[in-house]
Parts: sequence; structure tokens; C-alpha cells
Amino acid sequence: MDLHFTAAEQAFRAEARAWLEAHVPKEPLPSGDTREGFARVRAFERELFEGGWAVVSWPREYGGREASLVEWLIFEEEYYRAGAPPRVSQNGIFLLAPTLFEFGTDEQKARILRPMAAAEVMWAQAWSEPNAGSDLASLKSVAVRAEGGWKLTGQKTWCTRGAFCDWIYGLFRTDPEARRHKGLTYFMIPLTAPGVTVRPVERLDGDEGFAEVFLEDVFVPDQDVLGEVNQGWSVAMATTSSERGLSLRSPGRFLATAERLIALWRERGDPTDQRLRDRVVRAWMDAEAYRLHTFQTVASLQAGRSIGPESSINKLFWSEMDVRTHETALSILGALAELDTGAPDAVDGGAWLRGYEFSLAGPIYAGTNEIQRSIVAQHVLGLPRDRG
Amino acid sequence: MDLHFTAAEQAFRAEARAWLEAHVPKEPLPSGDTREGFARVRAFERELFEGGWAVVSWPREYGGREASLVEWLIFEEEYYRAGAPPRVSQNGIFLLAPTLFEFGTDEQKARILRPMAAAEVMWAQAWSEPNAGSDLASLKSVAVRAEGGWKLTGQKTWCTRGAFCDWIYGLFRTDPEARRHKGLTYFMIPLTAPGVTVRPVERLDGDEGFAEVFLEDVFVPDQDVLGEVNQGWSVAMATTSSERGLSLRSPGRFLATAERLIALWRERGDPTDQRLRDRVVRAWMDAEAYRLHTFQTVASLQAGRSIGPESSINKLFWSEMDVRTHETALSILGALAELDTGAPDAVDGGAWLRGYEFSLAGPIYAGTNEIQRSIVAQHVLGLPRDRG
Amino acid sequence: MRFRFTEDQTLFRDAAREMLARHCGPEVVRAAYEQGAGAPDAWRHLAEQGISGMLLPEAQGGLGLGMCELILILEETGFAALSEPVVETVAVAGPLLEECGATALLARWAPAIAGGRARVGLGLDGQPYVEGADRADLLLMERAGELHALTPERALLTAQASVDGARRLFTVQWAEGTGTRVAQGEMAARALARARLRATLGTAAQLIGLGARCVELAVEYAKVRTQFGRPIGAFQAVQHKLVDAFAALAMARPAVYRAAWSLDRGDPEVDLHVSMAKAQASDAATLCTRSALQCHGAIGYTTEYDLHLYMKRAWALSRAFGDSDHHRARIARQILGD
Amino acid sequence: MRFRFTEDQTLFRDAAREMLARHCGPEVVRAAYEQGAGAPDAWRHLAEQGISGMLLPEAQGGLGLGMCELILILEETGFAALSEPVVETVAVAGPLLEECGATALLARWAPAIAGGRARVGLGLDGQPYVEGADRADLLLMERAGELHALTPERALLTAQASVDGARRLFTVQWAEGTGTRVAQGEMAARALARARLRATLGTAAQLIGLGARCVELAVEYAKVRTQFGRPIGAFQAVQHKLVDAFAALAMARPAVYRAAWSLDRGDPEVDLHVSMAKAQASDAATLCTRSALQCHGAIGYTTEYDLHLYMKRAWALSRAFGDSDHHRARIARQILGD
Repeated sequence: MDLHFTAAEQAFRAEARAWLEAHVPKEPLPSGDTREGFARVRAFERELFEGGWAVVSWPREYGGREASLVEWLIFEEEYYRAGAPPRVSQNGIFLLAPTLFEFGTDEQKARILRPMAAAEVMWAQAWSEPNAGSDLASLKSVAVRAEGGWKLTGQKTWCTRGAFCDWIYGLFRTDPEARRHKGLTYFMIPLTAPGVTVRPVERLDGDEGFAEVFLEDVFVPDQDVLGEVNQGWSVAMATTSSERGLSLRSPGRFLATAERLIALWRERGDPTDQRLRDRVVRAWMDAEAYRLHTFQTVASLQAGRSIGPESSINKLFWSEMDVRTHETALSILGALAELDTGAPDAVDGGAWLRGYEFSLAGPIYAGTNEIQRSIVAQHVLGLPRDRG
Repeated sequence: MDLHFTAAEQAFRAEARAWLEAHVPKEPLPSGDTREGFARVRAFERELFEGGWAVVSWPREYGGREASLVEWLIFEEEYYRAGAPPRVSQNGIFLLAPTLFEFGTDEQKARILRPMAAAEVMWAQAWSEPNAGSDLASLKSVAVRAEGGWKLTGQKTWCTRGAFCDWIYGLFRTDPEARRHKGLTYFMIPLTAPGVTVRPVERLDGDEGFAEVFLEDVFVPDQDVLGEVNQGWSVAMATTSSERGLSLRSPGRFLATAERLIALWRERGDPTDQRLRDRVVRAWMDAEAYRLHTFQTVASLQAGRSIGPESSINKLFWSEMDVRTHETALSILGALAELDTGAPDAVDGGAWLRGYEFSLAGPIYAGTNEIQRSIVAQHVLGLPRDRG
Repeated sequence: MRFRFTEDQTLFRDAAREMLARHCGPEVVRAAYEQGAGAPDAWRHLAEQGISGMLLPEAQGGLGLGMCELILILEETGFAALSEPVVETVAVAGPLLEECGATALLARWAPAIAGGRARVGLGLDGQPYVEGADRADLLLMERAGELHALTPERALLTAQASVDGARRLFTVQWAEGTGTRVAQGEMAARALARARLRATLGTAAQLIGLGARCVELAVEYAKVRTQFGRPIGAFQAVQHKLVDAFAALAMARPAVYRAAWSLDRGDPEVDLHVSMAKAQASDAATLCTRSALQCHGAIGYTTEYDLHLYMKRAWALSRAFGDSDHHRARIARQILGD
Repeated sequence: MRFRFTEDQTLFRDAAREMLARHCGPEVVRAAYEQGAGAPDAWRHLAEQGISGMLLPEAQGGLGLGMCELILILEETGFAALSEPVVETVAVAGPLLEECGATALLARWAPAIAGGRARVGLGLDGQPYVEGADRADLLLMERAGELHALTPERALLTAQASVDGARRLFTVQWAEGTGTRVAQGEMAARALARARLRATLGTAAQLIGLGARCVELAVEYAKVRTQFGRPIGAFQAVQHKLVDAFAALAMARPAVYRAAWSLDRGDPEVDLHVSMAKAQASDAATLCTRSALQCHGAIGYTTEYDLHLYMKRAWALSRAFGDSDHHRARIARQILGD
């Protein structure tokens, strides 16, 4: 065990910090889930790419710098510490890319990864359908064989930032006879293709952060099938496992939130209120515990273990921690907690309220926490399948 | 609405208080779940009966004083306020008696109720079997027809204070062909009957508060069948409904605990620790809320409504409140919390520790809280049956 | 001891509930949320049903009733997320003017209040914003223990956007002038303290209604939403989450009703009772929003679906007139005396 | 940064686990609980495996290792509910004497400690009771910033019954005499502070093991106990409760390991790290006891079943050397600086 960062890791951190201090906008950008904010964050991500910081752990040929996982965590810490915005390329670089690395053809990798890293082509996930949420395997959208490719028809929903993105990826039923998890295929679809309609859906906080995507006889060539035909479920599961695991929410984000909370407490907290002070301490401890746990996971990955269903524990933890942390901030704000962006009295432009709203989505997206608990129960604790 | 007590109610309270102050032992009695404590509490309950306070809401002919439900609640408040011991006749007077009043023959009522109220005959419940706990309907003990009665064979378990009681009551399968809830009959059985073996089981706190009861060809005459043959399930459900409802845990008990907690806080709490102080306040509020809720329920009963599945909400609330209250007390005690009865330094003779242990049984007995939540979900909220 | 409303009181409540279902459905709340429209039809009907004047003296055309009568209706206005100043105008304004001895002012405004023609904005110490100040016909403002009355035109209003688009919060700046002062001294202080209790309790009642609405929406959704071949409401994880919220609400409700009684009777512990009501109602309603959202999943996280209208109101009101931390600290001082 | 134990360290742990499974099974814990028997076989094997002397200097026949090596084994002693003073004797005594500069005393006791022939009782300020004082060969007692050493015969021991029958708590009264004082001044204070950290952290590690044992018992029971025609472990309510406990433990564990590292390296934040470890471990273990008991139902509420042995130890240790409230208050002072 060695909990000191190596000289190389420290140098990496110093370099990242210097670059970020020079480049992260001094004023926070608008939410990446609005059209304007999306464009501005995307522009920042292009800069990030130019600087070589967009995808630090990727191979150099795709724009990475082949950083270790520890270095990636360090970068994330520095990224959020610097006040840089949540990535709008998130669902490309953290969700699709790992699948491409594992299942993509050389042609696909060569064509897709670098423009994704450079924020030239923006990707949205299209996992859910109106009747297939937690029960993802019940999806109904279909793809039928056509000359040189497939014709896709159906409806996808809750596509994050789908209204602003260029491409989506998701599963379609290619074998109508096969049941549930079988007979699905993983497709990548340009939203400009004929037959695609995108309808933005407003989130709780008023941002157009969701989209519904309607497909009617949309032609997708064979080259945009990812992995084997009818093997989409296992291909996708590799992705959702990385989604639930490390990459979706690195500790850096929560450490930065905890630091902001401490600053808020110092600025506005009633120093005699030990109850709230205790909640601030809990929030800090949670973020710290998640950081330690993640470094442990990374060390275990480096030793050749795979991440597996334990990653569901991460999702449970960070999503609930994030809600508690924001609740604590709102309690500190008291009567000012309800003030939204635009209110003259809003503290930090209403960021804590917005953050609270977003935190409430955490126990829902990327597999509800109910699903995660059942995964841990059955695949880690070895309890019998529930009737779900 | 009238939240003042009437003059009659106030007079009732004053009378009860005066009697209790004169009769409740100054030193707390040993736990009624030990053989010695059982005998001593039983003796006290005889006194209670002599004084006319054993079963205040019962008809006079069985030893009651026909008090209203409000008066019964007042009596319970005064009873626990005076530091009187938890009733060892509990499972007779509060569990079996309501069923007898509803389903018993005149002969049974005349024979059983008064000795029960007088603590001359002590009753234990025998609901569970080793393989029928939450799933009560899966019980396997049988009764077969015999001349003038039935022969009972099987095993019952978790019979509270069964090792010290005289009689048990429970369900036996009288129609082997019928499934689950059907074909069960409600029997009352003297533990002195030939073929009965009672084995005491030690509880968490070391008291012999449980018993297993083994029955082998135990003859029970027809006169000790309660309700119709093969209708035992519905007869029993009337009892468990009153068990879960008002009578099992009246607010008086928790109000007294909350007052003791406040006293403990004043005596030993660190007055600068607002976190613990806040937990003391929550404990007090919980007890107060439960009291208000119960008065509301009683008013609704008096207006002719039945208590129904809402009573499960009571069970959920008081059982979890009781755990939290005791946890708070143990937090106040800190390093002394683990001291048990007999330790020279133990505060209040270890009563908070013992109380904590007992409180942990609350979410389990009388139908686990998981079962209660499912009852509320399905019978109050109208959600579909789970696969339970 | 009879902890039960009379049949008259519950019939009154049922009528209000029915009226609100008709005139303040989700589409009305949505319009209020998106366009700041309030709910003028429901407001008019509140007057027609005699609710607006419930707490006004009979001599002033009111019904001379108390919080015990009004509390059930306030709960319904929460259930409906009514975007009108019913707490300020109906529960607080009349009694405040009366208890201040502001007879002339009361006589002037009572008919308009009872008739649904006046909306009142309320600015009490410790509350930084006045809800609906721009649409108020009368502002009742506390300053240094005195009660002042003014019209919005005499004040500088600064809008403060709330998470709940239907809440119109304003910072109100105004200069004392001749004629703004309504009452001062001991009497004003006492009346203002009672006004704060009324506003706090009215808000608690609305929170109970809002929590119930969130749970109801979630229960209905859980019955029809199917996943894994059965309604999600058949899963224990969903069932138990909703039961915990429902139970918290059931336990908070009597505390709210009791406080209404204590207010009406001038119970010496009324402060304690109101704080308990608000603490319990705030926490219960917040739990209801959390459980309801989680049981809905993504659909609940959109503004296209109705849940957010009720949820956001509950978030806002849970902190208005003191959050549960604030009220538990008050209770601590009273019951622990330290 | 490499947050992983070496293969040697985990092999050492595995060997200890196996040994404890053999020599400190539930029947041994039960005997300790019912007859105060301790676990002498396991204690002897700890010495034979080289564990008892792990933290002693090599010059004294020890292995000269640190908490990073010992912490995994302490976790296992928690998992087994070992009723022997392993924290006091193995994790604290040697380093305390060494850091105090008590060379002669260390030389005298080290062979007995390493050989499993000595048990140490530890009386630190703030801890009212000394565990195992009656069976201790040596008592190390803090008094007014000084370290004293004495044998139990020189003290008046008053037994203080614990909820955990296998814990032998005593009030220890003793008079300073010539020869009891081991160290004083700055050096003693620093060494005693580190002893407190070691004891606290060792207890935290045991709590992690105890929590894991409770969850493991509940999982095994839930797999075999059938109700409503299926194992109760197939019900979401049971599954999710156990998962929450398991997850809390998984998140607390790295904090314990990190604190061991910080102790070994003299990290300037070691106080903070140990407090965090104890706070997290205490809360996680307590949650595990609650979930495990609830999932067992009535059987878990008897002393015939094993769960209580592990549950009661967890209750006791969760408050020993400071409960989570105590440690969070320490953390608050350090990170909030107020």
C-alpha cells in the first residue's frame, strides 16, 4: 500500500492544475443542459481537447495521453476543483467510448473516437423507451434488414441533451422471435438521418436537458452496428457497467461540492448551530469516503480485477450522498433556498437549488437505485432473484 | 372538536392517579419476562384488579368499569407515568379478550374473562411455528377429531412468557385438505394438559421471555374452540387487528419513556451538544404525535368507524419511534451505554440498554414491519399485491 | 376529549375540495406556474362558498369562525396547490387587524376580503419576501414591532424568482409615511405574534395537503406503470417507500389540527403546538416529495408531468415561516428550558 | 498512489482468518460470553502465527511491522468476535512502551507479548473501564498525562457487567507507588495520544469485521429461511436492507485502511483520519446489526442463535474510544476550524 502520490502523479497534477487555471472560464458557464450552455461548454471542451486534456486516459492516437487510472482521478479532482463545467461530451466519452474500445471495428474507432474527444461530434444515449425504463429488456423499437444496413423504427426517450447532440446510440430489436434480452442489436444513428424526429423535453429545473427521439424507417448502414448482430444486450451491458462504475461520477465532482459546502457554511452558516455543522461534516466525510473507496477500486482494477456488480454500490453511494449534500446546503440557505437563478438575492446564482434538483435525478438515472440494490443483492451477496 | 378533557375524564384521571400513586411499587419490579419478575408483576396485577383498574374498559361483570376509550387512554398514561410495570397479562387482556368478546360463547366468556382480568389465569399467544412466522397461514400443527373434542399435535414458538403462563391460544389445521388460510381452527389450550411440553427460550437480553410449546396428541374439549371450526383465520385476524391497533402499545408507555429521556438529558446530557438535544426533541415530538394520532383514532372509532388496516401505520410508527428514542438515550450515556443490570455504574440499573434491546423486537413481533408496510400498501393505498 | 371534526366542518371541506378540483386542477396550477396567472376562478369561488370571510367577525360580514374550521380547507388548498394568498388573506389579515384593534381598517377591508375582491400580502419579521406582493391590494407589514398597512404602489417591489414559478416572491421596500402605521405597542406585538402563528400553521396545513397530493400521484402512477410484467406498485421497494411517506403524513396531520384548536382557544402552549405542527408537516411533506419522485422515475423529473408543480410548492413552503430545524430549536427551548 | 495491500499482507490475513475460524468459532465466543472463558487457543495461535509480535521491534523478537500489516488481522478478530485483548496487547502496548522510551519495560514484556504469554489491559483517559483487567498480566494506565504500569494485584478492580458477556469491563482504582510511573512529560503525552489513536483505529477495524459477520449471518439465513413459498432473501425489502448495510461497510472500510497508513507514516492529519475511520465504522457496524436482526426476525432475538454474540460486541465497540458523534465533533473542529 502506498497512499502517497508518486512524483510522476504529482507532476501530472501540477500540469493539469496549471492548464486548468489558465483555461477554465472565470465566470461559471450556463448549464450544459440548455442550448446556449451546451454550445459554450462544447467550445470549452474543444479547448480541452486542444490542450490534450479531453480524454486523458485514452491512447494518443485518439487524442489521449495514456494516463493511468490514478492520473485520470487526479485530473478529475483538478477539473472540478478548478470550477470547470460538467462535461457535455459525457455520454460519448464515458459511456459509448468504452464500448467502442471493446467491441468497435478498427474502422469505427478510427472514424468515431477522435471527433468525439474533440467535441466535434456530440453523442447522446438512447437507452430508454416509454415502456422500457428499469425494465430495459422490454424495449420494442425494431430494426429490419435492408440493403447494406437496417431500417430502424421506434421511439427512444430520456436522451440526455438529445436535442443538442449529433448522434445517438441504443438497442433495437433485430430478431422479433427472440425474447427480452436476446435478439437485440446495438446501433449508432445520426440524428440528421431522414426519418428521425427529435422532441426536447423539459427537466425539473426548466432546462431542455432531455429529448424524445422518434424513428421511422431510418436507414442505418452496417458500419454503424456496434458489436455482433443480436448481441446488443451484452455489448450494452459492458457500457452500463462502466456507467455505473467509475467513469460516470468520479470523486472529484463530489469533493468539489463538499468544499463549496464548507465555504457556504463558513460564509452563511450559523456557527452556533451544531446540527447543521454536523451535517456539513457528514457531507465532507461522505465525499472523502467515496474518494478513498474509488482509489481502492482503481488499485484493484490495476491488479487485474474487473469492476463487476460492485459498481452498483458506487452508484448507490454517490447518488444518495449528492442529495444529502445539497439538502444540507439548502438548510443553510433557509428561506433563501427556494430562490432560483435570476433572483437578485439568490446565493451563487441559485446553484445549490439547481444542484439539488439535479441530485434528485441521481437515484433515478443510469439504473434506478432500486435496480442497483437488487443487482448487489443478487450478484454480490448471492441472494436469490426477486420476482422482478 | 374538543381537545379539553371533560370534567368526568379529569375526575377519572385524578382517581386513577391517586390509586396508582398509592399502589405502584416505589422500586421498579424486575422484568416481567423473568420468572421472578413475572410472579411479582402478576401479584401487582392482582392488586390492580382488586382496585378495579385491571381492565378499565371492560363490562363490570368481568371486572371492568366500562370506561370509554378516551378514559382507557388516560388510564394508560397514568399507569406508565406512575412507573407501573408493563403488563404480564398483556396477551390475555389485549389480544385474546377482544376475540372472546366478539366470538366467544357465553360459557367461555363467563369462565375465562374474569380470571384473566384477575391475573388468576395467565395467557400466552401461540401464533408462530418454526416455519410459519411472517407467513402465518403456512402453519402445520394439526387438530384431529376426537370424542367430545380434538387431539392437537404440533409445535408453536415465540410464545411470549409461555414458560410462566397457564394457557395458550393459537390456530391448528382442522381440515388437512384446505389450503393456507382455510381449514384452520382457533383453540385455547391449558399448558398443564397431558402431551404438552414447554421449553423456555432465552431472549436477547437474557430473560426467558419466550417459550416453544410442543404438543403431542393433546386433547382439547369442544368448549375450548373459539369461534367456528375451520374459521380460525378470520377469528384470529380480528385479534391481530386489535394487536396492531390500539391496545398493544398505547401512547402512555411512550410518553413516559420520552419523559424519562428528557430527565436523563437534563441529568447527564452535555447541554452544549445540540445534536443530541435535537434528538431528544424529536423523541418527545414523536411520542406526542403518536398520542395525538391515537386520540384522533379513538374519536373516529367512537363515531362508528372501524380501525382496519390503518392500524398497521401505528405499529410502524411506535416500533420505530421506540428504537430511535432508546438509541438517543444510549447516545447520551456514551461509554456507559453498554453497562447491563448489575454493573455498579449502570444508570437506572441498565434500564435504557434493556429498553433498547426490547425496542429492537418491536419491528419484528406482532407482524414484522415489512408485513405491515405491505398491508398498508395494499389495503390502504390500494396498490397491487406483491408476490409475497 | 373528542378529536374529530364535526360533520359540518367536513362537509365544508368536501365542498371546497370539489370546488378546487374543478377550478384549480393541474392545468390551472400549470398556468400559474408558467404565466403567473394565479387561480382567479378558485379565488372567486372561495368567496362564494363563504370561505374567504370565515375568520372575519360576523359584524363585518364574516362567519366569525376559527382556525379549526379553516384548517381543513387550507389543507385542501395545499392539495390543489392553489396559487392564491389564502393563508395571508383569509387566515391572517382579518384576525390581525381585529386583534390590533384596527377597527376602521378592518371595516374598510372586510367586505373586500370576504367578497374575494382583495388579496393581502404579508411581510412579517424574519420572512425576507412577501408572496404575491405585486398582485396584492393591501400589504400588511411588520416593522420594529409595529404593524403598517400600505398599497403596493407605495412600495418598491423587487421580484425574487422562486423554484415554484407560481410563487411570486418580492422584496418590499417602503418608507413609513403618515397613515401607514396601524398599530404599535404591546397590543400590536401580541397580534403580530399571533399572525405569525397563523401564517405558520396555515402553511403547515398546506404542506400536509401537498404531501398527500404527491403520494396520490405516485400511487396512481405505480398502479398503471408496468415494468417486468407487472405494475411497479407491486414491488416492495416501491410500496414501502410510499407507505413510509403516507405514514409520516398521517402522523403529522393531527399535530396540525391540534395547533388549530390551541390557536382558537388561546392555549398557553400554542407556540409549542404550532412549532410542532410546522416541523412535522415540513418533514413529512419533504419526504413525500422524495418518495413520489423516486417512484415516478424519469417522468417525474420533467415539467410536462404534473408532479413538479406540487413538489416544488412543498419544497418552498417547507422552509417558509421557519423550517423544521428552526421549529425544533424553538421546541427545545420550551420543553427543555435550556 | 496504490491503495492495495500486498499479497503477503492478504495471505497473512487469510491465514489468520482460517485460524480464527478454527479456534474462535461461534461456540468459542459463546463460551466466552457465558463463562468468561476468553479464547485461549486462538490467542496462542496468534502468537504462533507471529501476529502477537507484529508491532514489536525486531530487536525484541517482533516483526517490526506496522498498522498497515495488522489492520487486516484486527478486522478478522472483529469478524470472529475474538474475546481477547488483541487491540490492547498487540496494537497498542508495544508501540506505546517504545514511543515512551520505556526500553527496559519493553525488553521485559516484549517476549511475553510476542509469545502470547502476556495480556495487557489499557486504561486511557476518557475511557472509564479497562477491558480484561482481571486477566491482564500488565496494566498500562494513563494518569494526568503520565504513563503508569502495574499488575492487577496492585489495583482494586470493580467488575462492570457489559451487554456483551464476553467483555470483562472493570473500574480500576490504584495508588501511584514507586515503580508505577513509566513515562511523563512531552514524550509520554505524545506516545499516549498515539496509543489512543491505535486503540481507536483497532476498534474501528474490529467493527468492520463485526458488521461483515452480522451481514453474512443474515445473508445465509435469508437464503434458507422460506416464507410465502420462497426464501425471504428473494424479497426486495430484505434484499435492500442488507445491501444498504453491506454498502455502508464497503464505504467505511477504506477509511479504516487509510488511517492505518497515516498512523504508520506519521501523517499530520492522522487524528482526522482515525476519527473518520471510527465514525464511519461505528455507524456502519451499527447499521449492520439493525439490518441483520430485522432480516432474521425472532430467531435473531434469542441467545440460542449466534447473531447476538456479534451484534452485542458491535454495540459495545461502536461506543468504545468515542462514538461517531464524538469523532464527528473532532472532525468538525479540524476541518471547519471553529
